[in-house]
Amino acid sequence: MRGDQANRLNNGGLIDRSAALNFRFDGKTFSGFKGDTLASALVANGVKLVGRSFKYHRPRGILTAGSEEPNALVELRSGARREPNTKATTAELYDGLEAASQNRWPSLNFDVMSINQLFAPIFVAGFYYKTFMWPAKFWEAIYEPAIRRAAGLGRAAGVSDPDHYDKAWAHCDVLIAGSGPAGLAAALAAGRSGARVVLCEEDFVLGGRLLADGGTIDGLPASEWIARTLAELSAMPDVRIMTRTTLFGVYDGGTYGAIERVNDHLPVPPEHQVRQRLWRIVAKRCVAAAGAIERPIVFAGNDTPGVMMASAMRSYINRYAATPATRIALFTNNEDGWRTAETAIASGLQVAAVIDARPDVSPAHRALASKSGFPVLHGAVASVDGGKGGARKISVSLTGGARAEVEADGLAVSGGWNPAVGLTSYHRGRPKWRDDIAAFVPDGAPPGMVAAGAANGAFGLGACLREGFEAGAAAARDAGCSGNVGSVPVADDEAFSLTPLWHVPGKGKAFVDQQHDVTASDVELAQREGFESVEHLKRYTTLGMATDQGKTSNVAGLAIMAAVSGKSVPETGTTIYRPPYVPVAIGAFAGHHRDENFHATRLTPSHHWAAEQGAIFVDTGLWKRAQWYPRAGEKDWLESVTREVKAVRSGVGFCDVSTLGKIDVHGPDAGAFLDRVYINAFSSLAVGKARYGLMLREDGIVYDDGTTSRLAEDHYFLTTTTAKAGLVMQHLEFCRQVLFPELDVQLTSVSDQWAQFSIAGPNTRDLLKEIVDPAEDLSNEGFPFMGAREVRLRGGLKARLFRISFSGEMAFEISVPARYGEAMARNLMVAGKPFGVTPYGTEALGVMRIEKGHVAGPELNGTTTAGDLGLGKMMSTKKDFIGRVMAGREALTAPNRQVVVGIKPTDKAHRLRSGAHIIPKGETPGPGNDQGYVTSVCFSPVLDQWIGLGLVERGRERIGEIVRAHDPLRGEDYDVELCNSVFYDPDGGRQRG
Amino acid sequence: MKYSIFSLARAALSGHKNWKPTWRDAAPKDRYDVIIIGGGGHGLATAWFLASEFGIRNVAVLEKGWIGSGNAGRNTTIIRSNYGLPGNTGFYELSMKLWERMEQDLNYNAMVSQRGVLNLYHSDAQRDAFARRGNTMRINGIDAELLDQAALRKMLPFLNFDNARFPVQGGLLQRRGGTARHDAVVWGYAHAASELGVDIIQNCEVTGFTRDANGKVTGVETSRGKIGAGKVGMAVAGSSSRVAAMAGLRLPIESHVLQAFVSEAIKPLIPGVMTFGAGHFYVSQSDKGGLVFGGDIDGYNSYAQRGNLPVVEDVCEGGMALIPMIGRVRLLRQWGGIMDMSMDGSPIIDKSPVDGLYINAGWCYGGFKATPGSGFVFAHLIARDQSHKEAALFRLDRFQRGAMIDEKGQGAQPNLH
Amino acid sequence: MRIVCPFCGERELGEFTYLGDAKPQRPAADAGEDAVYDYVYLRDNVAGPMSEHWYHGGGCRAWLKVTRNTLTHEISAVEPAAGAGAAKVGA
Amino acid sequence: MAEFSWDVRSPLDRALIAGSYGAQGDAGVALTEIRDFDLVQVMARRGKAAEMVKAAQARFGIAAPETPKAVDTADTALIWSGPDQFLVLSKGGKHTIEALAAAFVGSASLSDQSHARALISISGDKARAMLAKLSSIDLHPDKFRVGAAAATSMDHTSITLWRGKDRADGQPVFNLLVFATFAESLWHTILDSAAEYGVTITHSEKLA
Repeated sequence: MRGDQANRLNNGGLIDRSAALNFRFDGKTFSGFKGDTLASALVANGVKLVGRSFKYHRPRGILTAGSEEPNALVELRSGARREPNTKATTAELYDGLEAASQNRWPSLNFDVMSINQLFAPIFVAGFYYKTFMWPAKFWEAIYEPAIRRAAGLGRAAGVSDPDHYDKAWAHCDVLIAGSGPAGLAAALAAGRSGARVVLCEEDFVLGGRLLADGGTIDGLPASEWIARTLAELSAMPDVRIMTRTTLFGVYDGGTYGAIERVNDHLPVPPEHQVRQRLWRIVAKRCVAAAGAIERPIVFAGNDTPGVMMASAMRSYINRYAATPATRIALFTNNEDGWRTAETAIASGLQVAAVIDARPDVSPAHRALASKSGFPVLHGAVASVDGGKGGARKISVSLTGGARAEVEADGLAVSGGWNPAVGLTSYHRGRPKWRDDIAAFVPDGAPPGMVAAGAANGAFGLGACLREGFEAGAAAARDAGCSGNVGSVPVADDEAFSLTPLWHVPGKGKAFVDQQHDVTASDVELAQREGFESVEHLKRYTTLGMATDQGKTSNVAGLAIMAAVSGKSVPETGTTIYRPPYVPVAIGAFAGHHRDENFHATRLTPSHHWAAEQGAIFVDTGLWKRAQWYPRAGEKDWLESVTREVKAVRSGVGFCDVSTLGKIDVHGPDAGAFLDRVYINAFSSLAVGKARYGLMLREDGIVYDDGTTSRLAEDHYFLTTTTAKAGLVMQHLEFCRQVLFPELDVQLTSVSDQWAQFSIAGPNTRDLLKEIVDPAEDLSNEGFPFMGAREVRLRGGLKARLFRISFSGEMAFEISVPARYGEAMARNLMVAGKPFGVTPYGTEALGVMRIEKGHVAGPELNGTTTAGDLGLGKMMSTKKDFIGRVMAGREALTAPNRQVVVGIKPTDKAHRLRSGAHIIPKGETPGPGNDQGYVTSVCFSPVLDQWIGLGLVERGRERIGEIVRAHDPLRGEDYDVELCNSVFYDPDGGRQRG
Repeated sequence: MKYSIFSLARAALSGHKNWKPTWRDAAPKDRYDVIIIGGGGHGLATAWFLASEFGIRNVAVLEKGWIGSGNAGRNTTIIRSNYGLPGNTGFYELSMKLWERMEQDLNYNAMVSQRGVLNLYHSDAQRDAFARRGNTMRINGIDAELLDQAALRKMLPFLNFDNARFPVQGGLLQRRGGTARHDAVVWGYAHAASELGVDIIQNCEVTGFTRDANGKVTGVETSRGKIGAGKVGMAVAGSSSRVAAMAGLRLPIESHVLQAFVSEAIKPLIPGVMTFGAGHFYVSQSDKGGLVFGGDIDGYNSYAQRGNLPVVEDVCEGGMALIPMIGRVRLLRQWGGIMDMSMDGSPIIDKSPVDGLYINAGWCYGGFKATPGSGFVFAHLIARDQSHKEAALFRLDRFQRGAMIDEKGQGAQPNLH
Repeated sequence: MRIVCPFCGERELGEFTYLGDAKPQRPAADAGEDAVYDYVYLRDNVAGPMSEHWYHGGGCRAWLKVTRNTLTHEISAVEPAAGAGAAKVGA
Repeated sequence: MAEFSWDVRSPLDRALIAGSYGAQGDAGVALTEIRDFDLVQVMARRGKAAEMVKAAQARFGIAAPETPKAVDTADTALIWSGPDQFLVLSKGGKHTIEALAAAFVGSASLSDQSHARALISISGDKARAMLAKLSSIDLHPDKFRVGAAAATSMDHTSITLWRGKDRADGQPVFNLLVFATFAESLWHTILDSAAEYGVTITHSEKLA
C-alpha cells in the first residue's frame, strides 16, 4: 500500500489536481484531490480494506460510490466532532480529514472479534432468541453486556456536539429531488414555465449518473450539457439549486424534509455558520428524480474487498480517475453492466473476463471482448477467493455445469437496477413490480409527487430526459405556471436487457445484507422457521435494518425469500419504506433549540431589577421568576425565605406576580359568559369588585382558578394561574367561538401589557399612600377587601389596584403598564424604605399561601374536584356551567374521597416532605391503607415548624387525628397531625383589616 | 421444539436444516372455545395464559396481517411498573413480575433487560410528584429510588446539567425497569401458545360478529370465513373502535399516531432507559446499538401509521437539550403506530355490554410493558368471567361512575395523556 | 400537515392545536348525565373523513372546523367555528 | 415624600446592544427596535363588523383591513390581527386607547396592547434568508408584498408580521410585533439566525 495515489489515472476525472489534500485514515497519511470523496481518495491510494462487518467482523471494502454504501463506514473527524458510521462514499474530502475504521479491535488488519466467524455456524439469524435463557440472572450480567459491546458500529463522540445547526423553511411550486438527467430536465421545464423551483442534490456536484457515465445530450458531451443547463437555471431568479442537500422525507400537505450539509466539507464550520441545516420545503408538486441503485448479486464471497458494484467502479474510474483494481472481472446479468468493461478498457485497465448470466451477449460486446482479448463466460460467479487483501481469484460456474477460474483483483457486479422508491413510498404506497426490468417502480406516491427517470424505471438516457422534462413541465402546469417550456433535451436510449439473477447457490457465505451480515442461508432459515412475511424476515434476520436501510439488499432478500417459499417477488412484496432516506443528524432536527435555547424564556417586567438585587431565579413554565432574594450572611435559602415571610407578615413586602395570565373580557355578554365558565356567578359582581373564581373542565374536575374583577359594566379583567395562562385562553376562546357563539363577548390576552405586583403586609397601605395619588381613597371603607379599580399614581400614571390577598395579610395587587414595571419595583423600594419594604420571591409567596391554606398547582392536579379542595359550596345551583353535570358523578362525590387538609408533624422539629404518604397509625403500609399524601410543604415562620397541605381520605372529618407520614423513598416515617388547612389567621381578619 | 444452546449446536451440525416453524401456521377450524382477535403481544399472551394457566386450549388467535404487525412491533420496548395510581400500580407490577420469568416460561429469549428506567425531574414540583409516585410504588412493594443531582452526575455524567434551559435536578429510578426485544415477545408467546395447541391464524381479518337471538356473540366473520366461538376477546389496540363498532359499540377511545425513532447503531453510549422531564423525549439503546427514542403523540386522530415533522423536531430538540452528545448521531428511521388513546390514559379490560365479547383496549402508548400482565388478567377475565383483582379498576363503566384512573390529570382529552 | 385557515391562508401544522371530533354537541343544561357522559367520553373515532376542532393559536386565534381524513391526513374542507369572525353575523 | 421616576424601559432595553454583530463586512440584516409606541387592539362586537369598519374609516380616513394586511395613514398603521380585529399602531399619544374609545363605542371592544409588545423592524438583502429560519410563511416578494400582514408564530411564539415600505435602497422591510415578555428571548434567536449574514443593530423612537 503506497500513500502516493498510485491508483490515480494520469488524466481525466472531475477532480482538481491543482488542489492536493492530505488526509489520515487509521493514522496513516494519504493525499487526494479536491473533488474526491474519502472513498475515491482511498481507492486512488490503493486502500481496499476499509471496515469490519457487524456480526462476523469480516473484512470489508468499498461496494458503492453513493449513499447506499453498506460497508465503507468510518468514524470521521475526531474528538467532540467524531461522527460514527460515516459513509466514506459520500464524505467529501477536505484537507486534514481524519477517519478511522470502526468495529474492530485492536486494528482493522487484525481484529480479534473476527473470531466470531468461527462461531458462524451457531450465530445464524435469530440464534439469540433460542439461547442465553439460563440462568435467568446471567442475561443482564454476562450475555447482554458482551453482546452490546460486540454490536454497534462506530463510537459516538461521547461529549457535547460543539457545532451549531439551524432550520429553515422554503416554498416552491416544484420541488425536484436529484440532479441527474431527469432532475435537470425537470428543472429546465419547470423553470422555463416560470415556476418557483427548488432542486435538491445530495452530491456536491450536479449531474447524477452523468458524472460517471457521460453520454451525448443535444449533441453535446454530458459535461457541457450540464454546464449549459446550470447556466440557464442559474439565470432564473426563482430557481434555487441546493447541492449537498438530501430530500429525506415527505410529510403531509406537500411538506418535505431535506438536510443540507452546509459545512461538512470543511474541517470545522466557519464562525457564525452552522454545520448542517434542516429544511422544511413546502412544495405544490414534487418530481422524484432520485435515480436508481444498482443491485448486487448474492454469491459466496461477494463481500470480499475488491468486489464492487459495476456502476461504482465506473464512478471511481471516470469521475475520480481512480482505479479500484488493475485487472477487473465483470459479473453482470444485464447490458448496462458492460459499460464497466468499456470504461476499464478505455482507461487502460485489464479486463480479465466478463461473466454474463444471460443466455446471449450482443454482437457489439462480443466484438469488444475479442478485440480486447478477454473471455466472455456464460454463467455466474460461484465464489471469490481473497481476504482482507482483496479479491484474488474468482471461480465461475459456467452454464452447463463446468467451472472456470478467473484471476482478478477486482470484480464488478451488476444485478440490474432498483429505482429509488423511498420518497414515493413514504405515505405507505407500495411500489409495483415490473417484469421487464425485474424491479419495483413507484406506485401510490404521496399527493403531488411523481417519479421520473431512473427513479421511475426509465433507464435510458433519452428516456430519463424525456420523463424528467415532461414531469417538470406537468408539475409546473399543475402549480399554475404556463410559460413556454421550450424543447426537450434529446439523447439516445441505450438498450437494457436483463435476465433476473438474485442468488448463485453454492458453498460459503453469500451475503444479502453485507452490513448486517445476513446471508442467503439466513433468509432460507427464516422461511423454514415460519418468518415468511417480509416484515418477519426483516425483523428476524435484521435484513435491511442497517445504516443503509437495505438499499442494496432488500430486493435481493425478498427475491430469495420468494424463491424458497415458492412465490413470485411481487407476491412476496416489500416492507414498509420509512423516512429518512439517508440518516440525518439528530442535532439537525433540533437546530437552534438546544442548551439554553431549548425553549423560549419569558422574563417578567422587573426581571433585570431583580437580577440586580441578586435574586435566585426559578423556572416556572417558560418564565424565570425570582425565587428568593438572598442577603449577605444568610446561610441557605430557608433563612432568606423565612426572613422574607417575616418581613411581609410584620411589615410590608412585594412580589412580581406578572406571570399570572390576564385576559380582558369585553362585551355586553361578558358576565353571562363568565357565569358559564366559572362554577360561581360573575354577572352579579358589582363594577369595582373582584371575586375569586373556580373553573372546571367539562368532566367536572377543577381546571384553574383566579381572581376576576369587573372594571366596567362590559369589561371584566380575568386572571389565571401562571401555569395555565395559555391553556385557559384557548379554553375560553373555545367556549366563546364554539360552545356559546350567541354571546357577544370579546377576549384579549393582556398578560404582557401589565406589570403586576402583590404588595402585602400590615404596612401595605402606608407604602401605597407613597405611590398612589393622595386623592385616591385607600381606606378600608374607600377601598374595601375585594375592591378593584383604576387609580392614579403620583406623577399621573394610571394603574389598576386590586385589594386581594394570597398571603393572608392586608394586601393589594397593583398593575402598571409593563414598560413601567421596572420603575415600579424601584419606586416601591424607595417609597417603602421607611417601612422596611422587602422584595420577596415565589418561595415566600408559597410559604404564605400554605400557611393560609390556599390551594395551588399541587392540589389542582387535574384529578381533584371543587369539593376535594374544600370549595364545593362555590358551585352554583342556579345556573349551568362547564363541568356541572359530570362533577356530580358518584365516584366524584363519594364520601371517602381524598380532600385537602392541613398536616403538621407532631414533633415540631421534624421536617415534613411533599410526596410522603398518609397511613393510619399502627398499620403496616400497603395498598389497602394508603390514604393520601402530602401535596405542599413549607417551613412556617409563624408556627415555627414545617407544615403542609395534603389530600387525605375523609381528611376534613379527621381533624386532630394523628397519622403516619410514610416516606420510604427517603427512609422516613413519622407522626403527623391532620389539621385545619388554614394555619394562619383562620378568620381572615388581617386581610380585611 | 426446545430451544437452547445445545439444540443450536446440534442444529448447526445439520446446517440448520431441521428447525421447525416457531409456531404452527394454522388454518381456521369451525369453532373454538375462545377466539382472540389480534395477534399482537396482548392477544398471543392471552392465548398462552388461557392454555397454560386456565386450561383452555381450544383457542384461536386471529391476525389480519402477520403476527406482531401492529403496535407490538412498533414500540420503543420499555418495560416498567412505576405507576402512581390505584389500579395501575398493582397491575403493572404484576406484569413486571411476569416479565421477570417470561423467558423461562416461554423457552424463548425475549432479551428482557432490567437495566433501569429513570424519570428525570427538573423542578421541585416534579420532584414532589415523583416522590408521591415513588412512595406509592414502595408501599406496593415495588422498587423505586429518588436520586438527587449529585447522584445523577456520577451515574450519567453526559446529561446536560450545567448549560441547560431546564437543568436536571434528579430522578426517580426503577432499577427493575428496562427493555425487552419486542418482536421476540410476540414470537415467544406464539411459540409457546402454539406448543400448547393454540391455533395462530394469520392473514385472517375479522369483518363482523355473529350473534344469536339474544344478542350474544357466537363467533366472528372473517376474510377466511365464519368461525364459531364460545367467547370472543378483542386485543386490537389501535383498531379497538373499529372492531367494537362491528358489535355496535362506541368506546371512550380515540386513535392517535405515536412516532418512534431509531438511530444508527453505535457502540454502547447510554446505559438504561431515561425520560426527559422538561420536554418530550425518552431513550434507550438497543442491544444492536441503535438509540431507540420517542416523545409525545402527534396530537391528532390518525390511522395513518405515520406522523409529521413538528413532532420529529420536538423529540430531537428534547434529546439534544438533555443529551447534547447525540448531536452527531444520526436518526436512521422513523415510524408511527396507532395508539388506542383512552379518556383517562389508562386501559380498559372488561366484559363488554355485548354478551360473550370481552374488551382489552385503551393502552395509550403503554401497552408493550403491559403485555404479559394484560394477557394474564384478560385470560382470567375470559376464563372466569370475573376481573382479576389487579385489573378490577380497568372497567369500561368507570367513566360513567367518575372513577377515572388519570395519572397525568388531563381529563377526557386523549391527546394530552 | 398544512391547514388553510379561512382567515390567514395556508399555515403549517405547528401553528395549530388539536382538540378532536367536532361532531358531539354540548348537551342542553337539562339533558341529563347520560347525554353529557356521551358528549364528554364517547367517540366515533372515525377512520376516514372526520370533522374536527382545531385552534389557530399560533395565528389568528380562530377555532376551526376541519374536515380531515384520519387514514390519509388529507384535508378536504376548513371552516370557521360559529363564533369565529362572528362580528359579521347579521352584517 | 420619596422621589420617583417613572422612566420607561423597553423589553429589549438590556438585550439590545447597538452596533454590529456577527459576520464582518457589509451587514446583510439590519435590526431596529422601535420604542414607546401606542398599540390598541380593536375587536368588533358580535354582528358589528361593518360598524367597526365604518368607525375606523371615520376615525382614520381609511378602511380598516379586513384581510391580513397593514395599511398606513400619515400617523398610524392599522394592522390586521385576526377575524374582525386589527391593531392601531401609532406614536405620540394621538391614538391611545383613551383617544380611540369614543370612536368605537358600541361597535368594538378595545384593549390596550401598548406595553404588551416589542416592535422590531428587520431589513436588508438577507432579511428574507434570515426570516426563513424563523418563519414558516412564504415571504417571497410576490407572495408577501408591501402591506401584507400575518398573525403567525416564530420559535413557537405568537407574533404579528407585516411588510413595510421598502427601504430607500430597495431592500425589503419586515415589521414584527412580539409579546414583550418573549421579546428578549426571540431577539437572541433572531441574532443567532442573522449572525452569519452580519447584522447592524439600532433602536429608534420613530415608526418606520
